Amino acid sequence: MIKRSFIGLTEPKLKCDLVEPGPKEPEAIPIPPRLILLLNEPLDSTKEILVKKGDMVKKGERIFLYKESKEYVSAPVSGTITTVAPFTGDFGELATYLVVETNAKQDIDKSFTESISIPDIQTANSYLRGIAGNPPLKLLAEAADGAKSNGINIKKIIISGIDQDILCTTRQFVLTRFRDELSKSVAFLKQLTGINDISIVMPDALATLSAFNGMNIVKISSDYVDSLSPMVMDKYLGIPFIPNKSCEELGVCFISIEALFSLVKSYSEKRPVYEKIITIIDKKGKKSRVSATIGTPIHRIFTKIGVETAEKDRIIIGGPLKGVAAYTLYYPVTPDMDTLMVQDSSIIPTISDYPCINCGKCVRICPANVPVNVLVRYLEANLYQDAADSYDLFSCIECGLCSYVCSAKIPIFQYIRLGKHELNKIELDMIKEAENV
Amino acid sequence: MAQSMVKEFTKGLWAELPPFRLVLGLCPVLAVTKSVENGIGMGVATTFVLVCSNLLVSLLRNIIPVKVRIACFIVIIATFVTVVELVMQAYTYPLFLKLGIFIPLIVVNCIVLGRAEAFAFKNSPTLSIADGLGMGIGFTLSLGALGAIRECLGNGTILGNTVFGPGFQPFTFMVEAPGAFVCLGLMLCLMNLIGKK
Amino acid sequence: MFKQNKFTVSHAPFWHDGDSIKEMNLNIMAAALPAILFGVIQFGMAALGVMCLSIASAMAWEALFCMAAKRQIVIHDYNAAVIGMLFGMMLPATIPWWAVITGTFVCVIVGQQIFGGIGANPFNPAVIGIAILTLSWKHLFDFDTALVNYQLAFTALDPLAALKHQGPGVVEMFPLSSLLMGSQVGAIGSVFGIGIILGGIYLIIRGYIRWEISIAYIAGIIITAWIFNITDPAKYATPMFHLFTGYTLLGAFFLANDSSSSPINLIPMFIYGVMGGFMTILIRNIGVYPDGTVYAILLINLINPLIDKIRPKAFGKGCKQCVK
Amino acid sequence: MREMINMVVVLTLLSAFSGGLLAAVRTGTKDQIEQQILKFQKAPAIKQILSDVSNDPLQDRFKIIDNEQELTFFVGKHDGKADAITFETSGKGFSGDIGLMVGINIESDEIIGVCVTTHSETPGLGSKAKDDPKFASQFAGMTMDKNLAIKKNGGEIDIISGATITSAGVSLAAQKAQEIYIRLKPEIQKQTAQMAK
Amino acid sequence: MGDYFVLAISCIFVNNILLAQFLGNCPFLGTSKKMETATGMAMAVIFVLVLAGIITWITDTYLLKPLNIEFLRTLSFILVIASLVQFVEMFLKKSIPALYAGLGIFLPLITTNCAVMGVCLININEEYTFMQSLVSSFSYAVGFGLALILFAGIRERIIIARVPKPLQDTSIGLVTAGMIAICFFAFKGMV
Ligand SMILES: Cc1cc2nc3c(=O)[nH]c(=O)nc-3n(C[C@H](O)[C@H](O)[C@H](O)COP(=O)(O)O)c2cc1C
Ligand SMILES: Cc1cc2nc3c(=O)[nH]c(=O)nc-3n(C[C@H](O)[C@H](O)[C@H](O)COP(=O)(O)O)c2cc1C
Ligand SMILES: Cc1cc2nc3c(=O)[nH]c(=O)nc-3n(C[C@H](O)[C@H](O)[C@H](O)COP(=O)(O)O)c2cc1C
Ligand SMILES: Cc1cc2nc3c(=O)[nH]c(=O)nc-3n(C[C@H](O)[C@H](O)[C@H](O)CO)c2cc1C
Ligand code: SF4
Ligand code: SF4
Ligand code: SF4
Ligand code: SF4
Ligand code: FES
Repeated sequence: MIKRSFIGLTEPKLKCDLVEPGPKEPEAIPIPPRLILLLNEPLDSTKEILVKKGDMVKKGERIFLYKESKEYVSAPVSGTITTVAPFTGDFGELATYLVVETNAKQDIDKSFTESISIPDIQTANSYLRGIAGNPPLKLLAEAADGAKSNGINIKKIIISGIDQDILCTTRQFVLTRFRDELSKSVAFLKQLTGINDISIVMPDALATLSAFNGMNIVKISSDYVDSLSPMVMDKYLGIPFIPNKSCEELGVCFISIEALFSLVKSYSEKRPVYEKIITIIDKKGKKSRVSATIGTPIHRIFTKIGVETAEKDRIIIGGPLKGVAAYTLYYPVTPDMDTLMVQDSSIIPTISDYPCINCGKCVRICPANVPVNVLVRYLEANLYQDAADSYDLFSCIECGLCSYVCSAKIPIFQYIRLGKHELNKIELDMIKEAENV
Repeated sequence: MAQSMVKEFTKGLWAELPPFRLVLGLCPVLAVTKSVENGIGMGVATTFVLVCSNLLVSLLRNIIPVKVRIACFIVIIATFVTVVELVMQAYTYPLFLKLGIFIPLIVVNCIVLGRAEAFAFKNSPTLSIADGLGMGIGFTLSLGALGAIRECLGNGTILGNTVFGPGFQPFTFMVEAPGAFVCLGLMLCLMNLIGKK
Repeated sequence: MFKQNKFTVSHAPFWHDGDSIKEMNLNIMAAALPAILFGVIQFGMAALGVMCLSIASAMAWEALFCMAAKRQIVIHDYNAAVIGMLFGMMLPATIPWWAVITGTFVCVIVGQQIFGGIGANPFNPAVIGIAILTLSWKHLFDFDTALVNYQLAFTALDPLAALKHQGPGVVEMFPLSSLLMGSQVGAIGSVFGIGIILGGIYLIIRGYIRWEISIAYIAGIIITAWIFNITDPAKYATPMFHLFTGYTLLGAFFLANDSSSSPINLIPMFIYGVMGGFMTILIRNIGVYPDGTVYAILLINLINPLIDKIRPKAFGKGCKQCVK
Repeated sequence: MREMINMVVVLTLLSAFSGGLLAAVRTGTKDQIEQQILKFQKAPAIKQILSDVSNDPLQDRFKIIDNEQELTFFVGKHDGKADAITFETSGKGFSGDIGLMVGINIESDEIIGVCVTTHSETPGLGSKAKDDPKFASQFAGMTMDKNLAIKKNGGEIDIISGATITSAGVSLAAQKAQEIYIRLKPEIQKQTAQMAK
Repeated sequence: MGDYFVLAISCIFVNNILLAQFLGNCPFLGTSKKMETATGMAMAVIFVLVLAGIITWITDTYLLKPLNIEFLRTLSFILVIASLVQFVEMFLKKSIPALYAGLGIFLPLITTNCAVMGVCLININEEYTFMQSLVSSFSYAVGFGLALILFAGIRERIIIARVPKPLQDTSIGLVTAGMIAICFFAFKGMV
C-alpha cells in the first residue's frame, strides 16, 4: 500500500504496474469437482423454471432459466446440476447461481460447432457470451441489428490491452503473450462485426514491441487514471466525455484483449473457451498467474498455488482501487475476473463514521474536477438528485482516488457508485412507467 | 362554548406559542428583549393591538368584502397601533423611547395580521378575543422569558435588581445583537427538547 | 471440507494513504508547540495553566456534549484539543479561569458541536470563542492591564493598542527583530513570530494547511498596509509592523486555515486569503478595534461557502456536443 | 357593481372610523406627550446641571431658530437673576447619536456642566459617559476659548478608558455647543433679559 | 457624492438592516434555505424598498407634514406600501412576466416585512433629504440582500450537516444568524 509521504504538499501519483518481462506461463488449475455458475437473471417463483436439481448438462450447453429468457450461461463442463439458488450482487441486484457437479464422462454440446461455418455476430452472441474475457457480444449484436439498437450505434472498437487497476497485469500479459496473433485477430474482429475502425490501446512501454508495427495503436501513459475508459476516450482518442453517457452511447465499444483472443480461439478450435487467465496477488504482494475454468471456486486456486487466507483477511476481485471484496472462498471465477488479491487483516484500512472535514485532498486529487467535498455531503444525506444536478456526480469516472486519500476515511467511492446506481434505477423505473402508460 | 374559549386561549400559550412555534414576528422579539421590562412592555402593546384588531375584524367579518379584506385588516391594525403609540408616548415615555421604531412596526408584525386572517375573520368575537388574548399573552411571556435570560446573563440583573454577587462580570454578549439570535436559537432548541417528551 | 473463514468485506478502494484526522491534529499541535513553549517561558506558569485548562476544558465540553446528544465520544481525535489549544493561544496569560471555561464552551459547543460537530462548523470555532469573549469582557483582553504585573525586559506595551492610541510614532519603540523574537506584549501563543512561522512552514510542507491561503493572507496584509502607509505615513503604520503584531501570524497560519470554514478551490483560496488580510488592516486602520484579525477571519469564513462555488469545470462539462 | 359600492363604502367607513378615533386619541394625549418629553429626556439633565436654581427651568424656556433648526433654551435663575442657560446638542458616538445637555453661565461664559440625555452606547463602556460623573465633570468650568476635543485630537479632555469613540462624540457635542453659544450669544442675552422680567 | 458613499456603506455594512437593526428577520429565516430563493427575495426587496422609500418620503413631506397629521404616519405608510406592492405585482404580471416569474412569489411576503416599513420610518426619523432617502433605501436593501445571500450560502451547508435533532432548521438558523451578526461587528466605527 502506498502511504502518504512526509511531504504532503504534492498529491501522490499512482502508477499502473507493467507486466514483468518474460512472464511465466500461467499455472493451469484442474477442473474442480463442482463449479458455480452465475446467471444474470433473478429467480421468479411465478414462472415455470426449466432447470432443476439433478438435470444433466453437456459441456458448452446453454442454460436458460425460463422459456422466454434472453440471458443464458453456458456450462464449461458436462455434469449434474445440484443447486439452483438466488444470488445477490454488490448493489443488491438479484441473480441466480447454479452448482454443477462434474461428471466423469464429458459429453459435448455440438450446437455451436455446427453453426459456425462463417463468423457472424448474431451466432457469436447466441453461443459465446460468457467466454473468458466477457466480450460485449450482446451489445455488438444489438448494435448491428439496427432495429433493437436503443440508439446505440457503434462506430469504433477499442481493444483494451491495458488493465483497469494499478496492480493488475492480466491484459498486458495476454497482449504480450499472444502478440504475434494480434493482427490476424483484429482482421477476424472486423469480419465478425463489420466495423473497420479498430484501435488497440496499450501501455506506452509495450507499444515499442515490433510485433505491433503497422497496427492502429493508442499508447497510454502508466499514470493511474489514464487507463480508465473515459480517460482513454477523452484524452487519447479526442472523443469528449459526456457525463452520464457510457462509452457505448458515444459510439465506442471496448473489448478486452483476452476476450478478443477467446473469440478467435473459440472459432478456430470450434468450442467456447472457458479458461480464464487470472493474476493472483498474495498478501506479500507477490504476483503469479493461473488459468482456471470459469466457475471454479476461488479456494481451489488458492489451495493449488499455496495462497494462505485467514480470518478477517480481505479477498479482492479486481484491483485495490476499483475491485470488489468477496465474502466467501466459494466465489467462482467469472468471465471478467482479471485479478484476485488477498490483503492481510493487519493492513486493512478502516473506514469511519466521520463527516467530511473539508480537508480538500479529494478535490485536489480528483482527475475529473468533481467537488467531492460537497458532493459527499449531499450523497450522505441521500440527496442524489441535487448531487447530480449541482455537484457533478456524473462527471465522476470512478477511479476511487478520493476515498484513497480521504482524511476522514469516508467511503466516498461507495457513496458515489450507490448514488449513480440509485439515480439510474429511478430513471429506468420512469422509463418503464412511461412505457406501461 | 366556554370549553372552546379555553382551548383557543391556551393554544397560544404552548401548542402554537408565538414566536417559537410560528416563527413569525421575530424582529421585535430579537430587538427589544435586552431586558424583561422592554420585553413585557412590547408584549403588552402587541397584545392590546391583537385583541382589539381581532375583536373588530371578527365583528365586521360579515360586512368586510373578501376582496379588500387585507386592506381593511391593515387599516384596523394600523389604527390600533397608532393608538398604542400615542398612549405609550403619553404615559410610559421611557419605555416608548426604548422600544422606538418597533412600536409602529407592530403593524407589520406577521402575528397580528396572521391572526386576523387565519382566525378572527372566520370566528365569533368571543373566540377571537380568546385567541388574541392567548396569542398575546404567549407572545408576552416569550418576550419576557427571553428578556429575563438576556438581562440576567448580559447585565447581571432582573428587572433592574442585581442577581449575582458583586464579583460577577456580566456576559455582555447576551445583550448585544448577536446574543439575541443565539439566545433565541438555543431557547427554540430547548422548546423542541421539551416538546419531544 | 475446510473451515470457512469470515472475511472482511467492504467497498473499494481497498487502499488508503494512511492519513487520519487524529494524525492531522497531532501535527497541528506539534506545529504550535514552539509558539506555546515560548509563551509559557515568557509569561510563566500562569500561561501554562491557561493552556492546560483551555485544552482540557475544550475536550471535556466535547465529551459532555457527545454524551448529552447520545453521540459517540470522539475526543481521542484531538479535534477539541486543537480548538482548545488555538483558543488558549489567543488568551492573555492572566485571564481568569472562569473566562477560559466559558470560552471553550462557546468554542466547542456553540461554535462547532451544535452545527453537527467536526467539519460542520461554518465559522472557526476558536475565533468565535474569542470574538464572543472580547465582546463580553473587553477588559480581560486589554493586554496592557492584563500583563501589568510582569517585569518584562522590553517595551511593555501592546503594540497594536499603542498604535491605535498614539499613532504610528510608536512603531520605533518596537524593532521588527524583537517583535519577531517574541519581545512583545500579547497573547500566550501569538507573540513568538518566528515560532509561528516555523510551525506554519512545517504544516505547509506536511500538507496539512493549504499554503495558498496563508500566502494570500500575508500578501493581503502587506499590500493593504503598504497602500495605507504610502498614502499617509503619519497616520498608518508600516506593513511589517502589522505583520508581526497581534494575531496576524497566528491568523495567517492557524486561524484562516481551519479546514471546514475555508475554501478548497484555488481561486477562492486566494480571494479568501487576500480578503482576510485586507479586512484585518482595514479594521485596524479605520475600524474601532486595535486588532482586526478576529473579525476579519469571521468575515472571510462568512463568504467562504459563496466564493468556494468558483471551481474548475468538472470533467465533460461544457463540451461542444452539448445537446442542451 | 353592488360589490364595488360595498367595497368602497366599507373602506370609507373604516377609514373614517379610524381617522376619528385617532384624532380623538391624538387630542387627548397631545399635552401629556409634550410634558413627557420634557420630563424624561431633558428634565433630569437640566436638573442635574442647574441643581441650585430658584426657578423651574422647564417653565422658563424660549426658542431660537438657528440654521432652520429650532433650539430650545432653558433658563436658570440664581437669586432671581437669569444667569444660566442650558440647551441640547449632539455628537456621533459608537452606535448612533449622543445627545448632550450643556449648561452655560452667560455672565462668565463658563460651562456650568454637561449631561448626556440620550445615547445608545454599550452598557459599561460608552454608557459611562452618562453614568460616570468623572468624565462629564471635566467640562465644568471650561470657558469658551478652551479646546474641548479629546487629548488624542489635541484638546484637553481625558477619554473614558475603552470608549474613545463615545468620548470623542461627547466632546464634539460640547464643541458644537460652544460654537452655537458664541454665535447666538446676542440673541440669547436678549431673550434671557426678557425672561428676567 | 462622498457623503452618499459614506451613507451607503453605513447602511449596507455598519448599520445593516438585519443584523444591527433587527428588521426583516422573518423573511431572513424563511427564504434563506436555498440560494435561488434567497437571491429572488433579495432582488424583490431591493426593487420594492427603493420604490417604497421614494413614495413614503413623498407622502410624508408633501402630505403628512404640511397637514400636520404626522400621527397618521404608521397608517398611511402601511397603506401606501401595501398598495404599492399590489400595484407592482399587477404591473409585473402584465408587462414583464419574466421578472414576475422570478420575483412574483416574494412580493406578497414583502408587505409583512418589517424591513420595508422600518427603512421608510428610519428615513423620516433621520430627517433624510430625498436623495439621502433614495440612497439609504437602496443601500439598506442591498445590505439585506447581501446578508440574506451570505446566510443562504452557509445554510445550504448546514442543512446537509449532522445537526442534532432539536436544533435543526430554525434553531440552528438563528444561532448562525447570530454569528453573522458578530461578523458584521467588524464594520463598527468605520464610518
Ligand atoms: C455465494 C456463494 C456462497 C457459497 N457458500 C458455500 C458455503 O458456505 N459452503 C459450501 O459448502 N458451499 C458454498 N457454496 C458453493 C456451493 O453450494 C457448493 O457447495 C460448492 O460448489 C462446493 O464447492 P467445493 O466442492 O469446491 O467445496 C457457495 C456458493 C456461492 C455462489
Ligand atoms: C462556567 C462558569 C462561568 C462563569 N462565568 C462567569 C462570568 O461570566 N462572570 C463572572 O464574573 N464570573 C463567572 N464565573 C465565576 C463565578 O461566577 C464566581 O462567582 C466568580 O469567579 C466571582 O468571583 P470573584 O468575586 O472572586 O471575582 C463563572 C464560573 C463558571 C464555572
Ligand atoms: C462589544 C463592544 C462594545 C463597544 N462599545 C463601545 C462604546 O460604547 N463606546 C466606544 O467608544 N467604544 C466601544 N467599543 C469600541 C472599542 O472599545 C474600541 O477599541 C475603543 O473605542 C477604543 O478605545 P480605547 O482606545 O479606549 O481602547 C466597543 C467594542 C466592543 C467590542
Ligand atoms: C493549520 C490549521 C489550523 C486550524 N485551525 C483551526 C482553528 O482555528 N479552529 C478549529 O476549530 N480548527 C482548526 N483546525 C482544525 C481543522 O480545521 C479541523 O477542523 C480539525 O482538525 C478536525 O479535527 C485547523 C487545522 C489546521 C491544519
Ligand atoms: S463503465 Fe463507463 S467507461 Fe467503462 S465501458 Fe462502461 S461506459 Fe465506458
Ligand atoms: S472516484 Fe473520486 S476522485 Fe475519482 S473521479 Fe470520481 S470523484 Fe473524482
Ligand atoms: S478528503 Fe474526505 S474529509 Fe477531505 S475534503 Fe474530501 S471528503 Fe472531505
Ligand atoms: S451535454 Fe451539456 S451538460 Fe453535458 S457535458 Fe455537454 S455541455 Fe455539459
Ligand atoms: S417581524 Fe420583522 S419580518 Fe416579521
